[in-house]
Amino acid sequence: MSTAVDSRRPGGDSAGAPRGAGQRKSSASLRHRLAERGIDKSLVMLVPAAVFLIALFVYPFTYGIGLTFQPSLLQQEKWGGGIFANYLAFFKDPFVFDSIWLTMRLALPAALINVLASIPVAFKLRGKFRGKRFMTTLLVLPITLGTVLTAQGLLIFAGRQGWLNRFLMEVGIIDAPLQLVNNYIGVLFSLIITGFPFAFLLISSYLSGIDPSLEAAARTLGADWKQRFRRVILPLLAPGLATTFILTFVLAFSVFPSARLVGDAMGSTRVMSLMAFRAFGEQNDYPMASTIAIMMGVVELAVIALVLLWRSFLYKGSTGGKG
Amino acid sequence: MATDVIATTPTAGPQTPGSERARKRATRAARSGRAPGEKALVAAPSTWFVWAGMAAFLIFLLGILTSVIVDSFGKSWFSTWLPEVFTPQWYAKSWERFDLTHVIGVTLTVAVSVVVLSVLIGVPAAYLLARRDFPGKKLLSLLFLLPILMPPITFGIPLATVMYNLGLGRTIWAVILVNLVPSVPFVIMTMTPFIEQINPSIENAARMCGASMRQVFTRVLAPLLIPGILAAAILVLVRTVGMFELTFLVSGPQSDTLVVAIYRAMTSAGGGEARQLVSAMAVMYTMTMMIILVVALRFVNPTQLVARVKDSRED
Amino acid sequence: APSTSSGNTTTAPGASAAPAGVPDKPSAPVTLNILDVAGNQKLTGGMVDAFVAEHPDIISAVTWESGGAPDLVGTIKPQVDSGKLQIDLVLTGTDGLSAGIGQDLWIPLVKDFGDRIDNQANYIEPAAKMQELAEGYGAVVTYYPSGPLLQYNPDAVTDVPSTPEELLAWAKANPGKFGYARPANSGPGRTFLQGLPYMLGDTDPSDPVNGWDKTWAYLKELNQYVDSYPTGTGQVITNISDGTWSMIPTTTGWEIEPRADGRAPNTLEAAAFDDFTWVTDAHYAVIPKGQTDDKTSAILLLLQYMLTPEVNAMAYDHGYFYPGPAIKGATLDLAPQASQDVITEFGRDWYDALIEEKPKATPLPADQLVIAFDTWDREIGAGKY
Amino acid sequence: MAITASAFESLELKDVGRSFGGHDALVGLNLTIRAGEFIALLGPSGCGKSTALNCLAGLLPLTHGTISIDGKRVDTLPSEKRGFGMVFQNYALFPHLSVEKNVAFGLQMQGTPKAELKARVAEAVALVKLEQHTKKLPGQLSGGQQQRVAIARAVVLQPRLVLMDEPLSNLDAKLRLDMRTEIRRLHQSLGLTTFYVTHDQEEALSLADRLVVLREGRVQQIGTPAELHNKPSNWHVADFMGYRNLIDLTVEAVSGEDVRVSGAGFSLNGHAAQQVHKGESVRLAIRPEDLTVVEPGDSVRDGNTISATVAVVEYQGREFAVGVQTAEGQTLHVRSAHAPQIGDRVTLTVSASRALVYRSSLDEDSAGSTPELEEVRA
Amino acid sequence: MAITASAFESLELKDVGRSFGGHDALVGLNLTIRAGEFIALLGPSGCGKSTALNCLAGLLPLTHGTISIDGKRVDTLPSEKRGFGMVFQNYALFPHLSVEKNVAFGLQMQGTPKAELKARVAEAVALVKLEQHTKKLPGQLSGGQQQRVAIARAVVLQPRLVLMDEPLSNLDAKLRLDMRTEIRRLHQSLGLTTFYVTHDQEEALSLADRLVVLREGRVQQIGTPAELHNKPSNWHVADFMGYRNLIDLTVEAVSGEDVRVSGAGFSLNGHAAQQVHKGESVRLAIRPEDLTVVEPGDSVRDGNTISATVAVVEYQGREFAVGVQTAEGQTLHVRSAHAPQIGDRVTLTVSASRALVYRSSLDEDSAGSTPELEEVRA
Ligand SMILES: Nc1ncnc2c1ncn2[C@@H]1O[C@H](COP(=O)(O)OP(=O)(O)OP(=O)(O)O)[C@@H](O)[C@H]1O
Ligand SMILES: Nc1ncnc2c1ncn2[C@@H]1O[C@H](COP(=O)(O)OP(=O)(O)OP(=O)(O)O)[C@@H](O)[C@H]1O
Ligand SMILES: NCCCCNCCCN
Ligand SMILES: [Mg+2]
Ligand SMILES: [Mg+2]
Repeated sequence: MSTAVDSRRPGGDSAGAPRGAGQRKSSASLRHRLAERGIDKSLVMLVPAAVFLIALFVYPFTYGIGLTFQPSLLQQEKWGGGIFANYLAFFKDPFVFDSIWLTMRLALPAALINVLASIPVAFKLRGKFRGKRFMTTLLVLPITLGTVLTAQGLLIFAGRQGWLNRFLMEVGIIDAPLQLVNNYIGVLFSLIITGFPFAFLLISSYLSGIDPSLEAAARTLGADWKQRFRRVILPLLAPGLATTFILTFVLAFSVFPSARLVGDAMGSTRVMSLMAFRAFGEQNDYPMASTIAIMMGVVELAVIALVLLWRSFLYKGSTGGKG
Repeated sequence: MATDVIATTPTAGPQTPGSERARKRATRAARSGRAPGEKALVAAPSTWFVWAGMAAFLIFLLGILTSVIVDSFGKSWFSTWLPEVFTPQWYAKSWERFDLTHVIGVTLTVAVSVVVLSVLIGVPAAYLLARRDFPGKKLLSLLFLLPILMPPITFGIPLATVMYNLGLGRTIWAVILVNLVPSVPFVIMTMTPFIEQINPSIENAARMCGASMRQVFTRVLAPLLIPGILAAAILVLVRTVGMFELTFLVSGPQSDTLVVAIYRAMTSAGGGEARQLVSAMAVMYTMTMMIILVVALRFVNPTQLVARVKDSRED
Repeated sequence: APSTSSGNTTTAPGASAAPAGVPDKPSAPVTLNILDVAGNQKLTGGMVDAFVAEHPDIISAVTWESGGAPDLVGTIKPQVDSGKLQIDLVLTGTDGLSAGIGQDLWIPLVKDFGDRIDNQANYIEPAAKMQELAEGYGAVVTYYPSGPLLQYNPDAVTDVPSTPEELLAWAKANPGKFGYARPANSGPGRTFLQGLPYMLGDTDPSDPVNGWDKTWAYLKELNQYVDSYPTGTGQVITNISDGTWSMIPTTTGWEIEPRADGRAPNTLEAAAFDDFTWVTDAHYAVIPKGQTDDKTSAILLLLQYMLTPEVNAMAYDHGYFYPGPAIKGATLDLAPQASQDVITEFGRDWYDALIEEKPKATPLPADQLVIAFDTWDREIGAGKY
Repeated sequence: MAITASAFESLELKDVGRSFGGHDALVGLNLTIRAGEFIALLGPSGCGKSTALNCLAGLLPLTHGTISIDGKRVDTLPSEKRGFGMVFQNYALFPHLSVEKNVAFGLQMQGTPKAELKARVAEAVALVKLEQHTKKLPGQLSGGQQQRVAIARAVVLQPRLVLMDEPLSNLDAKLRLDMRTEIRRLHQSLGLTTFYVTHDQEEALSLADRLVVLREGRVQQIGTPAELHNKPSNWHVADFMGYRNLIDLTVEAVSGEDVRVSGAGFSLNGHAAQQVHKGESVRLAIRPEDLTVVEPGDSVRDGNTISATVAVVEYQGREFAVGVQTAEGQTLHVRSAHAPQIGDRVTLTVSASRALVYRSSLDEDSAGSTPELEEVRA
Repeated sequence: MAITASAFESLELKDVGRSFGGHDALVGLNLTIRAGEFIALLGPSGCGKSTALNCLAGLLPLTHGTISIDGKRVDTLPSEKRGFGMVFQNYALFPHLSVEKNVAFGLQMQGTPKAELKARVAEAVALVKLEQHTKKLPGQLSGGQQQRVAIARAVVLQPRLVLMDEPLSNLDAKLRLDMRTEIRRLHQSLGLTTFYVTHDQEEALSLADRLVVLREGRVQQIGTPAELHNKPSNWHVADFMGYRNLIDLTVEAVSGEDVRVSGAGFSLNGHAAQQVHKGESVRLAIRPEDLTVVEPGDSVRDGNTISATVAVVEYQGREFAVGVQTAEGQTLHVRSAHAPQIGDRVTLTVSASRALVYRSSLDEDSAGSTPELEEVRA
């Protein structure tokens, strides 16, 4: 029965099958080889998205980069450096350059607070209990407020004469109203209010991705909750925390309306996006606006790269759970 | 830890096995979904801290929300707990003053167009990215990620400049186009796990039944992807209605969406509008968003609002 | 579309440069689409309506659009360049006016048609000065002397400052109780800024770079006692109203209108510095290039009409631009009854004398103003952290 | 320090029950486990096996009953204090820890000194023959290797009781067989008391000292493998124990435990495994290997013959599994030493003692002590 | 219109191969399938079974070779044009379509007229006995029922060839047995040509007319179940066919096909399944059921005896599976009719014809033409 067995490696010798072999190699196998590489008609489905991406993202972006090398006469006069005048202006003008630090000063703590505060909350809301959906919905509510309403609300609620200060004074915790808006704190608050739900939801989903039987296993091995957290959950959650940090950092880093509305727009919350918009909308200096905007992207990506680098040292395989 | 446990499980001595008390306690523990002995651990001060923190956060939220609502109904609210007069007039006024019929019309037109376009563009791309390997895939995936990772201002400003150069500045077209930039990648991100959830062998099965690629798409994939498309659509809707930066950079009075209209009302140079007018508008905005969100949460897992789903819907 | 090149003086293709072709009266009634980037509709809306009611054979209907001054060039330039005007008439402040002049967007109204709007001869003097800023491209329709004035809460401020030095001393004594908004985002803010050089005796009040040494030094010192600079006048009004602040710089309009519409308590008081110069303000009507002869004709008739005392008196409004009229003889008694009532209740009887008595200066030209703002942002705004 | 099981005299489950919001997943489980015993809990999917195991482990709170060891309550202790080891169906290895560190985890929790820890981990790893793989992460191991790690991790703590929840169900056939022997070897050499959950009767029979058969949360039978194999207590257990032929018939005559049943075109002498009455509808249970084709020269057993037509023939190595159909359309599973042709007419026979007659209903039989008759489920 | 298989004379795979970026998943598969045949492709996980099946189905492009039916190339056709039916391991039912519509899907794709479609669907559904469930969605069916739907969906198209990829591996033990019989019945009654992939040798033996055993992408043996069961071509196939005892020994003497081998503390007479030479290291393969405990009164077969100690005893229903260890530490799997005690010393015997001697290396044997000796894997 086993006459047909021929287990030779089919590599070079096609001596045994001369008929049609050449044809096959040229016709079918080209199609097969292309298909093998993933190239076939169905790639057409990618075309709209690719066109869109190139037209609305890549092109404007490159155009924007190009613009940065066409500084206005004013910038050239002021900073010299020919086509690099905008960059000189960016780096040499502390009024502009300091906005990097001012942005970081907001975005880093905001992202950190959002991530750190989300961990215990996500933990408490893990598992099933009555009212969980309600709780979750409440925590997600700020998404509906939007930055502008949050700003308006903060100004009214946390202003000098707002309910918060009134209450604290009434109760006797403070004598004079606290300055909570139109400054750094106001913007930080608003970043936490709008960023926390995102961080919370993300971390919840990462947490639910950790197979509960791992914790059960740790329990049967005698680990108490602290040990379970530190030795099992945390290491598995860490990559998710890094991702969450990145995403909330991105949100906080691009802070714009609240920096103007509840912040100190030219002072302590003179963030990069405000500076970019100031150049764009108030000074009509598009090349400088692009320069600031591009530098903003560069700085942000640098931070992300650092976090990703850190993350690459962590365990990042499957966490056993769903998906 | 040990002392905690002992403190709250005083079983050893007087307990007769199977006594009514023991059973009750077991039942109670069971009802609260906890394993025996867990109680002690949960009552730790950290729990207190967490609940207190959450409460503070919620109070803050509630404070912000009610202040705005009260303000939108108030008149002459200066240095008192509540306004002197309550009136609904600000709603009528702001409706008229800012031509909200138009603004809301624009907002809906923009949102619906963005949803439809980004789904049409994004879903096929998501399918290919999820299922297939082809040269340049990594680069393309990275490119699709960038608009979500970058600050909107970073690409928004060059994009807006291009829009103005093309003469699209301040048109509703520009608003729709710029909003597509983060929306298409977002549809791709949202759809990817839904597509991955569909076992490829279902597609293979359809092909083995003689279905062509197009039939596989229309007869098998499309119906199976409906929940994902719905999720993506709602999420894009929420994000587009809420998108401030990009819209703001290219919109004008005739193409402002609601968020931008509010911002302009708060900052307009010709004289900032009455705060109550802004509050009234903001309340209308929040109500709209809440309705969308509540609808959204019926169809999608809350975590999808921010990230790609990992798990199928809970329930 | 915004472009970085300025001073583009090429004439747009469809522009009708021949004033000769403009008839005395449109061949058929026209409709007008008016763009208001200065909040001017409040003041002149009634005038336009009245004209339409009286002369339906000239203008059959009017639609209004509003927007921000920074958007003006972006809106109009493409229309002028392409010769397809959707905006027929623009009402703007000095900022939009000069941005449009820089981009060569406006018809040289006065040069070409000065004879048809000869009511311009009746401008009150400071309004006439404001008209000069228009370089012939626009017509002043409303005017107000603006400020700087002070508004304060009489419960908190007993010794009302009468000089900038006293104001500084008061702010020092009451840190965090005096404040103003970022000038780039606020009328009273910029009025205060431009008014200081006159009061402090700076060398050249029209040169913010070299002539404002005392002003910048003053603002820097004042800065130590100001807790924040909001990015809009609205927040300033809120702050003075709810007691967060006790004193703010203001203008006539900003002082009256918020009290009149209930946004600020009527208990607030106003005061003027002993010695100051009004930094005046005005709104202009401009016609984009490429306008049809019929519409130009209709607009000229409209403007001529608006500049009659009886009509221009409508600019009293609710005190928004107090007094508002730019024309001699447009007295309060000619204004609508509602205006008279509001002004009687919320106006200050001493304003008119003050307006009469104090010198008036025109504001900085737009490019100088941008420089002043930039300097303020850097030297004052950014100093706050 | 050799790995040995910590000892106890007996572990007693008394009336243990668990319900999920009104639905009883486990009802009145009474069982005494003696030290060193290997107990298998057997039943179809959803019958409450994992529930029972998790209750025992302390991962699920009880809603009824008590668990005690040598008379001392343990159900009030949290899992981490019970000193039980557990092997999970999906292994539940810590994916971020190497094999070594997975195994060391429990010892570290106990604060075992470093030197001892190292020695014991090495011993446990050697026990499951994974010395080559100590530094690998679980993701780098095959299913069988992962399962071994899970076992080593559980036994290194010398637990009083090892719980295993379908530990082999994710493995392929050959590996399953090997790991089964491995588990049996470990149990026998370490004397581990083991509580083993499975839905595979072969696995349960081959591994356990005693089997507990569950159906819908209720115990159906407890006994040794031979007892269950030969004398299932009801047709459900019989079905589970490989009595593939379950035929609905009617009782013609009863004489002590000898019963004559008929229907489906034949009548047979059988053995009453439950008390039945004349005229009652009953279910006859016969193993395929007890129902044989009468070859020429073979004798008919106990006068039992059934005529049928061959429908399916399967080769099984030493013999053939044959599917036949009676004239009335009843399908029967049969063994034959030779391959019959499809369509052949054959005569089958079975000895009366291997034709077990059960009541059709699965109520608690009269031997059961609780008269909860109203709680019967179809 | 009764469901019957479309016919062809023969389907020929010639030198079919598939590699994934340099890694050969399938190499030089040559096979001729005759109409109506049931071919099983058997091998351990990762050996290339699914690859072969998917190449045949057209779901994977080939990297080598051709597939033709009655001399006509089919490998250049897309899957949907090949007219094959396929049953997937995870069923791959369309979850949004009812049973009926799942089955009808393929007919709709062909544009079958409504009346005929209805009739054929009804017939296919009846064939797999799901008449009661036509309106249900797949999610509402049990695993076995889903598998039946998958089969009905494949056969309703009267495919020239039905491909099945481990169709039973997701089912539990009992159901697997039932479905196996079902598949055999369908094949036998419809005359479907079937290509069946499995890693379960029992399944393959019981179902197939011919088996193809794969290892690392290469065919090891092709033959009937009996051939494979009794005469595996190398020790790897033997291992797979249930020869659980694989013992490394040395050849002492060769006389034709009779060989004497020794090592591990004993020496035995065996049968050379491959050509071996004196002094060569070989691997002896014995099935557990051929290696029996010598009970008092039993005779020793062919002079073969091995002494060992009982280490593990597993109950298996009719007999006991016993793990024993020789003094040298060699573990052996043995069958015994009675349960020995752990620690008992026993004597084992095996007939020489059932003790197969293989070369240790798995190279192509001398019948093969290429001397790729360097490619040996342990
Ligand atoms: N957390 C839970 N909430 C509600 N019902 C549950 C829960 N866990 C299990 N059940 C139910 O209890 C019953 C028993 O479940 P259990 O997991 O113990 O079954 P099992 O015998 O282990 O099944 P399998 O062999 O499929 O693992 C099932 O009907 C199941 O649906
Ligand atoms: N898409 C792929 N890319 C790379 N390698 C692959 C791919 N598919 C299969 N392989 C490799 O080809 C070999 C054969 O895989 P295949 O799936 O055919 O095995 P199998 O015999 O079906 O195994 P199983 O019993 O686990 O299903 C394996 O080594 C596998 O890792
Ligand atoms: N461009 C000058 C605008 C002046 C606005 N006047 C004050 C209005 C107060 N509501
Ligand atoms: Mg289970
Ligand atoms: Mg496979």
